[in-house]
Amino acid sequence: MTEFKWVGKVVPRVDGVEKATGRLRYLTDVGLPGLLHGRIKRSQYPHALIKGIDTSRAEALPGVVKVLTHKDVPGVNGFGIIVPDQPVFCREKVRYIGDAVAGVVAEDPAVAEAALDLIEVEYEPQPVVDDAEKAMTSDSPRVHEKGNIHQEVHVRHGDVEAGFAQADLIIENVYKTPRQMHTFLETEGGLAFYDEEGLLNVWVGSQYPQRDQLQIARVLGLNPRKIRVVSSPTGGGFGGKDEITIQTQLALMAFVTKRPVKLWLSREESVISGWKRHPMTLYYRTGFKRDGSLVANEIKIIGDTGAYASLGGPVVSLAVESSCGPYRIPHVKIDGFCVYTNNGVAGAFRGFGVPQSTFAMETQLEIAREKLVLDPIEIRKKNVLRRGDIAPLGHTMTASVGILNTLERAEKSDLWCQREKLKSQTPFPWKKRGVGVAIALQGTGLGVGIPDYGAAIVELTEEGQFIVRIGSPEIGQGNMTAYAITAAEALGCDLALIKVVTGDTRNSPDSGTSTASRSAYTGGNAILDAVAKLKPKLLAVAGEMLGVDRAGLRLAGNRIVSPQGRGITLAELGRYLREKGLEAGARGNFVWPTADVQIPGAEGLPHLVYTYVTQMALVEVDTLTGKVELREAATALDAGRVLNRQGLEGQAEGGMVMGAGYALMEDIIIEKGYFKTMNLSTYIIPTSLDLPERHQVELVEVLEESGPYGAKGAGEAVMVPISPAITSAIHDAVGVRLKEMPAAAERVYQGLRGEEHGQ
Amino acid sequence: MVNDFRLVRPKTLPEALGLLDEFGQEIEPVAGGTDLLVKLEDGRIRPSQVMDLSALNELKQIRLVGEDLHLGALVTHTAVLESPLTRTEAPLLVMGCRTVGSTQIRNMGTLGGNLATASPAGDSIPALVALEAKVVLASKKGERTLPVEDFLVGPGKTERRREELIKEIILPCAREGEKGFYNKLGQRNALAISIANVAVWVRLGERKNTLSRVRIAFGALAPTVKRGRMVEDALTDRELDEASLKGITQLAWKEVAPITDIRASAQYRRDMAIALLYQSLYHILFLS
Amino acid sequence: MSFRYVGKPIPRVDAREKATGAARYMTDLAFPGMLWAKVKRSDYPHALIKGIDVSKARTWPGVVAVLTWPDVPGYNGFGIVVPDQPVLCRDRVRFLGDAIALVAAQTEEAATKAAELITVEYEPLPVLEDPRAALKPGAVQIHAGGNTHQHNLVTQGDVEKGFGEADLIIENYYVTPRQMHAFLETEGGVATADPDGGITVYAGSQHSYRDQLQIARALDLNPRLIRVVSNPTGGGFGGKDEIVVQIHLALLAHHTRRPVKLWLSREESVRAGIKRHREFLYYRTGVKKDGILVANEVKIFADTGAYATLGGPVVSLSVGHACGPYRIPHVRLESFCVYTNNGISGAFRGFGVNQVTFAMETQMDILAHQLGMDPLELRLKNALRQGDLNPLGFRMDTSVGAIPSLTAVGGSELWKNRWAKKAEATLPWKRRGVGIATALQGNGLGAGRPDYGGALLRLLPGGTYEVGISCPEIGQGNTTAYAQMAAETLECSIERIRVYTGDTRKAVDSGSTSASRSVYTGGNSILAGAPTLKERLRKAAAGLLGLPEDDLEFFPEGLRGKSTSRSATLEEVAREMDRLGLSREVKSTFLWPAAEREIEGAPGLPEIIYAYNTQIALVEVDTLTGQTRVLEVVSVPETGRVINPQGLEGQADGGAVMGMGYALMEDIIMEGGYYKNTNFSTYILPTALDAPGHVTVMVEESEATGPFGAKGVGEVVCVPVTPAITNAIYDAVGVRVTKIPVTAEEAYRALADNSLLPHGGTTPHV
Amino acid sequence: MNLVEVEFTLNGERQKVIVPPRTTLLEVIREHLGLTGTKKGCGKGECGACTVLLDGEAVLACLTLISQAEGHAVTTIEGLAKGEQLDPLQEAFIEEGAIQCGYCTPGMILSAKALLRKNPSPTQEEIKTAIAGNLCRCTGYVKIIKAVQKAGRRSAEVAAHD
Repeated sequence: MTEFKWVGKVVPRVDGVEKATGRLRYLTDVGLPGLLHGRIKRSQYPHALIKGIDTSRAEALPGVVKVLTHKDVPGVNGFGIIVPDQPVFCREKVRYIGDAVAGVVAEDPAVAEAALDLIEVEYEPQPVVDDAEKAMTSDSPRVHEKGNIHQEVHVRHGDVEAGFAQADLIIENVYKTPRQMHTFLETEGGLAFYDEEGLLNVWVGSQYPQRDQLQIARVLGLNPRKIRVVSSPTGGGFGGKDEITIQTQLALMAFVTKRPVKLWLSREESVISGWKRHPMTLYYRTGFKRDGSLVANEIKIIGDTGAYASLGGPVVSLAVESSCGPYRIPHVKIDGFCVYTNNGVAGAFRGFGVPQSTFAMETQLEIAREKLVLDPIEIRKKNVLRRGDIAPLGHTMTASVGILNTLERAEKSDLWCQREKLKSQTPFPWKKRGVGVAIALQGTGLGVGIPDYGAAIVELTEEGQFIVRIGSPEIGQGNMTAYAITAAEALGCDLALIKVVTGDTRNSPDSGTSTASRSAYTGGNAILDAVAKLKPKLLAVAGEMLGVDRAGLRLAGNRIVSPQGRGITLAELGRYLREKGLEAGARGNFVWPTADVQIPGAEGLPHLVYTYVTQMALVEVDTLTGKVELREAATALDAGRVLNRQGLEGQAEGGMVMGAGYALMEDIIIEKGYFKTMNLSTYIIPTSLDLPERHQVELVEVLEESGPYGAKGAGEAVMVPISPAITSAIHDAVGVRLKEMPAAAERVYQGLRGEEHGQ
Repeated sequence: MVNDFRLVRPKTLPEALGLLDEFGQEIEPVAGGTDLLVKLEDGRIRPSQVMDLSALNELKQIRLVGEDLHLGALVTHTAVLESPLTRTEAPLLVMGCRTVGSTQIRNMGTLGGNLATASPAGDSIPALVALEAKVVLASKKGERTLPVEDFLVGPGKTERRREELIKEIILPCAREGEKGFYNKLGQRNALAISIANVAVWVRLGERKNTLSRVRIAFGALAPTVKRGRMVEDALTDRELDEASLKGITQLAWKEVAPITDIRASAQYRRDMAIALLYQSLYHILFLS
Repeated sequence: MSFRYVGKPIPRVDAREKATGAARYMTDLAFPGMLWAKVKRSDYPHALIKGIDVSKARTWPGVVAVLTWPDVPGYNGFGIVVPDQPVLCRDRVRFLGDAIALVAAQTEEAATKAAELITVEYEPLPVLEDPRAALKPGAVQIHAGGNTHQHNLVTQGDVEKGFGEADLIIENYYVTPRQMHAFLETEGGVATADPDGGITVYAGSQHSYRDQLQIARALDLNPRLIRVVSNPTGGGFGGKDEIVVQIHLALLAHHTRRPVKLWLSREESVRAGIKRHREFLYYRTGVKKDGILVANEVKIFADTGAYATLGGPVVSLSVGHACGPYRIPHVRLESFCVYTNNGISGAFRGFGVNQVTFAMETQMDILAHQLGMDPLELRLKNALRQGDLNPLGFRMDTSVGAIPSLTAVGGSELWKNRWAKKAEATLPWKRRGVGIATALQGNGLGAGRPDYGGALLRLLPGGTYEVGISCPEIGQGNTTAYAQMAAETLECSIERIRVYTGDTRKAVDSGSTSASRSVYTGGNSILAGAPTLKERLRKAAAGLLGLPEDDLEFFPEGLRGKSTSRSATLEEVAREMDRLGLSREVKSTFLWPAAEREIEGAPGLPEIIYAYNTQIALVEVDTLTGQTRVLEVVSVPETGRVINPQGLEGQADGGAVMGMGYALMEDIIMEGGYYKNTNFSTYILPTALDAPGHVTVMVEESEATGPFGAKGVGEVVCVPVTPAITNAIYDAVGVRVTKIPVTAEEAYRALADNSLLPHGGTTPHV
Repeated sequence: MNLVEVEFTLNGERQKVIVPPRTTLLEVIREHLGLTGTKKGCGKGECGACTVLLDGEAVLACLTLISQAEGHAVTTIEGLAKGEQLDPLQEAFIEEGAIQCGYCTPGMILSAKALLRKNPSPTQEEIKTAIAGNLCRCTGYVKIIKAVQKAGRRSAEVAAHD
């Protein structure tokens, strides 16, 4: 086994000092001389026709440079990763309260703000579509002309009615999940300007600069090469900066005024205009045999995607894919609908549709278990998929399946083994404790067996530093550090000599999006490829300079040395290369596994490789108030080979807390299209005091041959089953069965009262 | 209805450049006319002067200059199809030009005109971009040369200044081991504006089923014809079989930003970037 | 019986002048001092007119006349069935093509500019674009009589009882597009003011005499003062059956007393012209295990657009043909022909039959698959035979060609070799399939409508015959068929026949060129008139040659004795007739056979004579793009005796491609009453590179009432090919098409499983 | 008003016209010179009805500015027959029934003429490609393709005899 110098070591983040000292300039911190300030005039109604926009008074306000409307959009007045259906500036209609109607650019932020009020928009309010299910009926008002159903997914496998005929127990329920918000701390913002080369620069924190560049290009009707996007560093993303946020409006402001412009959303504006997790309504009818084995599942999922598509279609597809959990079910009928409403907008969010359906499926199973008087682990073991099984969607599980292993591991956790004791340790008679378990699978990779791709450029400067250029932005996940470590290790140089440039379309190659757990690995391999090309080249030139054979040369610290001890510094080498006009860098790329791509015509179904996870929760319910506290949690994760234990544990810990927040408190409430939760005082996320005392993380390594070194992705699955584990634990504690999240105190309290009434 | 304009018809390039130098702001040059006449007819442009380039015979030549092919701006698509030089030296361009409009349109339309029109769907442009062709712009003050890819600014917008004229297009001649494929999807088999198209130009690797150099250009999938550098990289120096080809070509969707119009939706177009690229590479690797 | 001309591939009589460019279409005409006209059309799909200001237009240099509604002297409306379409709108516009004002000027430029200077003040009204929405209570009323232009309901047997007997019931919903005729010559022509106060209107159309009447009504002028010349026409297909430009032309000539030319641009033709009805069809069909059809329930919503024109009859035919050429004992057929603010729909080749055939033949294909039966066998099993009661409850007394046509298709090369052909797909992502469909098409105008014809037969002193039948030549070749039948009947050389069509001054009113009726009508009119004329010739020749009449026979150049060598040329006979005071002219009339009474609930139904056609198609589908190519089509029309095989083949070739366009690419898309495609760059027609290889196999079942046994062919040839293609797509890739046109994109979506993208065809996330 | 003077040959005869520069070749042929054999179907180069030959190549007269004809030879359908002697293409179109409404016929024949000039014995695919810019709504193209093949054969035979 090779001894690593940097890999696997505790290495401080390369951006750690800058971030800790506050010296790091986020893109919303950057200023420029002559900077103008942009503001967005948003809709006053959740759904209305625009009858007229009068900007004349705003334009007349001293200090206002330009008022922009749809008329100023030179290209396509729309954006959206899948379908560009969201207007940059609305023309004839507004579809949600965050819709942009006009933009103001002014010399001063206060002037810009004042000008907003002077823009007069005449509306003809339309009936508000605030219920996704009602929106699907033919006589519902339409959010979009093509109809309110953005996408439908229909899966049929086996014969569901025959399946139910065989069932001894049929459970039927309706589930509802909340509208979770990413709640990144840096709201959407940045600046745009023309540089001396004539490129339009757009500096806005996001997750994929090259795609932003393309979307901006489409809006401006401009060759993408005439646009530079810088999107790193970013103060948090989690999927909420995957889609365009303000980039197109900001770019347009600079495009029209030809001056630098800054646009930065307030928290309230971020709440009303930004992306959320899809609230879903899930209808489940599930059939079991007396022994607990699953025979049939009929599911209808309705996802409220809000006013525009963004990634709503794929999110609902993934909800459908995971709607039967990691179980064998021979007969299924699943229908998914992604529906437009006037309720904000929903899009990508860690978990990507899986948390919603997992909550429903796991609760179904718990209810059956209770009726059939079975052990929660046993009923799951009985039903879980094994390698080679036919999955509910009809495809064969050809890759490794580790769900059983995670169950077995979780079963041995302290939390489970000592559950009766833990449950009995309640401090007050009105507090009751319970334990719950839930499991999940989540497709890994970039979805659907798509080959992931990364590119990197490594080059030696005249100062003797190595610059590593790689597109995937730093959004806090630490990929810059990972890149630096990888490069230093491969080059065999000091870590301090590595400078990483990410998230810049001009200075870093396209390496895909920064979404949990892909960027470090994919990018890292691209760096290795680049170094493998660069290093021999450097050594050869160094040999030439030293007049020795290159064979014995090696890189040490900041020098290249021969076995005889002669050497040159990297700076000397860099200057030499420059003088001779030689290539001082190399481009590497990495495509990961293409072997798992399905053959068209064969069971063309989603992911082949899945990550599996079992999570357990110990909760304490205050029976007088309904308040729930998560006391302990356990996670058993099969993410294939563990490449970085600490990193994986970090993911599991963070994910578990996010899932707990989802189960217990987080929900953006919208009534008749208006937001009721507008900021962080009303939208509640877990604080350090809301964390469990203990979270045991067990990593189960079921090697996946097709994965790099047998690894699979883990970033998303770790937040998924904890939510139903918590709600099941609540049931275990107080007998309240929640079919709607979050389990806020009041909802549990009502459940407690309902139970009493019921008795 | 066409508005009234003054017409100039220079006989030589210097004469044309002199006129542009003096009246460039008002002059609309017309080459084949297949696009300009429609715009005039629709009233979308109302120039005060039109410069008929049809007498500039010096811009109608195809020349082999060293290792490069020089195509005059007024070379018609038909001339590209019929020239013995282009058939051997620029087969990819021949494939692209073959799918332009109809025989009549190919007889009239010129390479320079197609570039100046700068339609994202122009059928000759992806080939030029994939071949890394350059465009030579001439003005009274001199000439400048730009990569075609950078020449295109947006739909109907280019780097050509009003006093400049596209003089010629330069592209490197095909070398041993290089192959290409142009794949167009239209609403029908002729007289069709591309829903999507892709031009692929590769150099075969030494090992079987490998490519040592790949150039891909997508048409009708972004504001301008767009190179697919990510997929190019992913395809280079890697053993390719049907399965890996299916996998890698899926990266294509990330390279494009199409729009929805009466011909197709943005989503379909994006999927077609993948399908057309896959078919093209399949033809190159496994069928020829 | 052997014929000299009938049944022979005689080259078209008008081919030479068309091939040399000498033929003058009405839009080619020019007269000294001619003015150019433009129409100011509506800016809104539905609005009240609050004011029209033409003052600026009137004073524009070169403008001679600007006309608005007060300038219409007679009835300000037109329409074949109900004159509900204003010549010039007064207080309301109902679609974007509505005419508000007319301009005539010395140049086209001036007319165009002046039309732009007319300002109209509107008050927009809600726009109805879906017929089902237009039927809802509370919907804005487009016409005073409500939005339902016509409602049909036909029941036969007991449909619920029928479904009770069924072993398999399938239920489906179909949508068909707003196809455009896309004749190459847009609507246009010239009108001149005649010195006698009359007007001559030269404008390509399909019924000169009816144009004459409609013009007369609007101008309040004696029809005899109006001459209409309406052919040659650069394509009609039903789209020139109704008035489009004729009244405007006449009105301008009437007011200016100068020649006036009005010729719609392609964009204006798209906007103002007639289209095929977009229909929404609900089908529920029941069948026994053995494949015998027992019940069919059909509900049709047809979008007839802003005005009636022939919408009612079209939708009646949809009902009449909704069950295809099959025996079905229990049916319930209902239709709604509904006004909307979309472009006007009216007559179009197939006349409502295309839509229901697509639906019914898809139902049949689904049934065949679900029953595990051969699709041809299922059709043969249910096909009507002569003497059967048809689903509407009347007896099929005339010839019924469904089974001969189906049988012949079964023997075709393509059908016999279909498995081999399907295996010949060239690339791994291409799949091939073969589909079949059959149809019947009523001939003539149907019950309760005067359907008549007539011919003017005249022997000229020079020894040639003039044959005047008004049904205009719109390209389908009736002129040639008339010449053949006249030469055959008059027993002369075809060179001695001169046919005149489409001119009210030179031909007898024979009705419209539509409903597959022109050859049948004209032929029977010739047959009706010829004996009288021949009788007179015989009489004259007998005197001339001194032979008894029954010893005379006709030969190509005249008459001669059967047993002697004496003969008289037609010139000589003509002279002798003049001498004897025998008229050389006969005007015949012919009345169509018609059902004695209408089917209850369906005005105009039934027709009693039907043409049949079975078509099969071989397609190749690209599973990665969804694109379909039609490689081969075989048509087996049964249209009675074939008068001219070359003409019939030509009709079938063209019909197959038109039906293919309907299946795969053609649709006028409207949103909120506005056109999304405005010309040929966005309305996609098949080119030569899209057209399939096509073979026509003729099945001749002589029709006793037809001239020489002929029936009409023009429409049925374009009908079943559409479902044959969509059924072939199913055969190839398993995608069931229920909405046409099935563009590459739509097929691709349905094909998602086969696409490169594993995830249900949607592009992946992230 | 601006005017341009343009000289060209039309069907072998020298023509000089003085017209506004925006005038198209189609307008000159039909309106100014009165040759109406060349048809107008769309005015935007989408249907091919206005196809004429410019120095033997098929072009769209509706998209050709008259100045672009300067010094060139224009052939319209009227210029194909030599007196009563029809062009082999015209004969074949008549014999094969390739004409129905006839409105596309002049353009179609001229496109075919340009093809046969370069390629006297074209394949079916080559014929389809050559006439793909000429829309026809009546014939389904079948008999047109046959007619072009026939004319090609006949021209070749004539050439062989010469």
